[in-house]
Amino acid sequence: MTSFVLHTHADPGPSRKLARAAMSILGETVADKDVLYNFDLALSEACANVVRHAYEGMDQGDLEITVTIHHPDFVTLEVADWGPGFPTMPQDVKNAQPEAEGGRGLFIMSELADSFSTRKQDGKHIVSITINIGASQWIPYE
Amino acid sequence: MTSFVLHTHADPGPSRKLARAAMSILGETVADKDVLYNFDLALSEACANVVRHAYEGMDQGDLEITVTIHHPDFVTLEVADWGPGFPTMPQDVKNAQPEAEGGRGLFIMSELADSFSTRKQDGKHIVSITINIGASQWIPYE
Amino acid sequence: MDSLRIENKDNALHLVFSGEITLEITTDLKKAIEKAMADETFDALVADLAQVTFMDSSGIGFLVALNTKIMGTGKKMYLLSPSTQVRKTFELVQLSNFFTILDSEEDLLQL
Amino acid sequence: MDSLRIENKDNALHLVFSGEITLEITTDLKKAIEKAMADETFDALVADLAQVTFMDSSGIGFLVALNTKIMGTGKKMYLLSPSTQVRKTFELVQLSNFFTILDSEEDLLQL
Ligand SMILES: Nc1ncnc2c1ncn2[C@@H]1O[C@H](COP(=O)(O)OP(=O)(O)O)[C@@H](O)[C@H]1O
Ligand SMILES: Nc1ncnc2c1ncn2[C@@H]1O[C@H](COP(=O)(O)OP(=O)(O)O)[C@@H](O)[C@H]1O
Repeated sequence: MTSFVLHTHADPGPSRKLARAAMSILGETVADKDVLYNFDLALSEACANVVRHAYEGMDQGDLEITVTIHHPDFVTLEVADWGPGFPTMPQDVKNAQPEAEGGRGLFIMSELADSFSTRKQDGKHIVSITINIGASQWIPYE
Repeated sequence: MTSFVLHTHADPGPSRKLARAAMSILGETVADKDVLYNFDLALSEACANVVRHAYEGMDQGDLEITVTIHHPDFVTLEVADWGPGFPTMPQDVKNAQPEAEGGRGLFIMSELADSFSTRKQDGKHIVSITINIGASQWIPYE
Repeated sequence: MDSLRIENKDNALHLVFSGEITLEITTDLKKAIEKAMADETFDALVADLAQVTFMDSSGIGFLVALNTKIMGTGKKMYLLSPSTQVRKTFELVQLSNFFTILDSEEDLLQL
Repeated sequence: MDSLRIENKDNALHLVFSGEITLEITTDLKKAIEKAMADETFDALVADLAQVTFMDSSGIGFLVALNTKIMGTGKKMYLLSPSTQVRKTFELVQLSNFFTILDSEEDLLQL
């Protein structure tokens, strides 16, 4: 098991750079392009949520991405913030109405994940996304 | 000023992935290819030192890279470990003899840096490398 | 804007997107499109999504809002040849049948 | 190994490197080269560095050690057309004149 922890201020530019840095790590770990796209999308949704929602009505705080590689089984992505947390915990995850402008982020993450959860730990709010990786989808392990 | 903190276990594979993730952040910050090469080289040296030297004779510990962007002036790279530290602090930095196999890492870092220092802080040993970035060498700032 | 080219062809306002449609860019996209909608005369809006490499829920929200706005003016909105990445995001949120998707520009002429 | 191709041409053992020469790879490179040096007959060793995209001090140390070893056997070692990245690292550590650098394979034939 190998973990990578990436941390910055939750502004839009830095957050996107941090997400791309996490994707650089995943890109050297997972070979399958579709699986990588799924990670990219899940990470984009989770980071956008921290940027837009975690610190609403207060000073913008930090964003932390943890990538944990459980070779040869799965990868867990955790995205944490230090805000007051979700309006309701555990969050009820459902798809939005077609005409709705928002409300699809958590649903997308949960659809992409083999296991999806939110939790509070050490003063952080954490969204946790686990995606199983098939034997042939890994980059050969050093 | 924007900071990015990247953290993993100081094994060779994960350390190299972490360094590449830091380069992904720098690659979206600095446009000049030569300056990016200098960062890559300095980072490679600093991380290799942590992997090889920081935890000699003990269990391998962690490696932390901090990239701090002081737009529009300079970027500081800090590479930290939680080992017992350099044999002598502050480290005397000089080039090796031509026939020597090793002993060039710190010298390369100091040559590439506009400002180079080592320090102990919060239980970490930190190598700090500052490189000035000219006005035309940045990627236009969002 | 690098990621949007706007053309008026035969009374159809073409929005040719490229790259990523995410949170960072949607505000700028909206502004550019609102300006074009005010300046141009057109019957239909065509969002060309062939060159979009990445789209998240902010992109979806942006397209849904645009669609609502166009419908409100009695005009039509079409999505032209969305990339596999875009199709994937639509499928995830079950919106593949919500928009009218055209596979090629020829389909547009036959409408 | 992807990053090393070994060829024996006219009694010169060519080591054609590509990609990065860093800590991760030098142990494997050493092994492969030692095997080739034991198996082959040659007068000179040519390290072709044209396709090396990155080299750090571990790479330098590796080339210095190889050079020492070759000199010890009374043979010659040449570096062939190092890439700008490799030249840069040599310059930083003031080793540009320590090795014999050839700009092209023709230079080798004229030795
Ligand atoms: N990191 C977070 N901190 C606090 N609240 C959040 C966070 N992420 C999501 N939320 C809440 O959950 C709701 C649903 O999120 P989501 O499904 O991503 O849709 P959207 O972001 O478009 O509203 C948000 O509107 C917000 O109230
Ligand atoms: N992170 C570190 N922790 C402890 N000692 C270090 C660290 N980095 C370097 N050193 C010490 O400084 C010496 C010089 O390092 P360097 O110039 O990089 O050359 P080399 O690594 O080839 O010996 C090392 O041999 C080691 O003793």
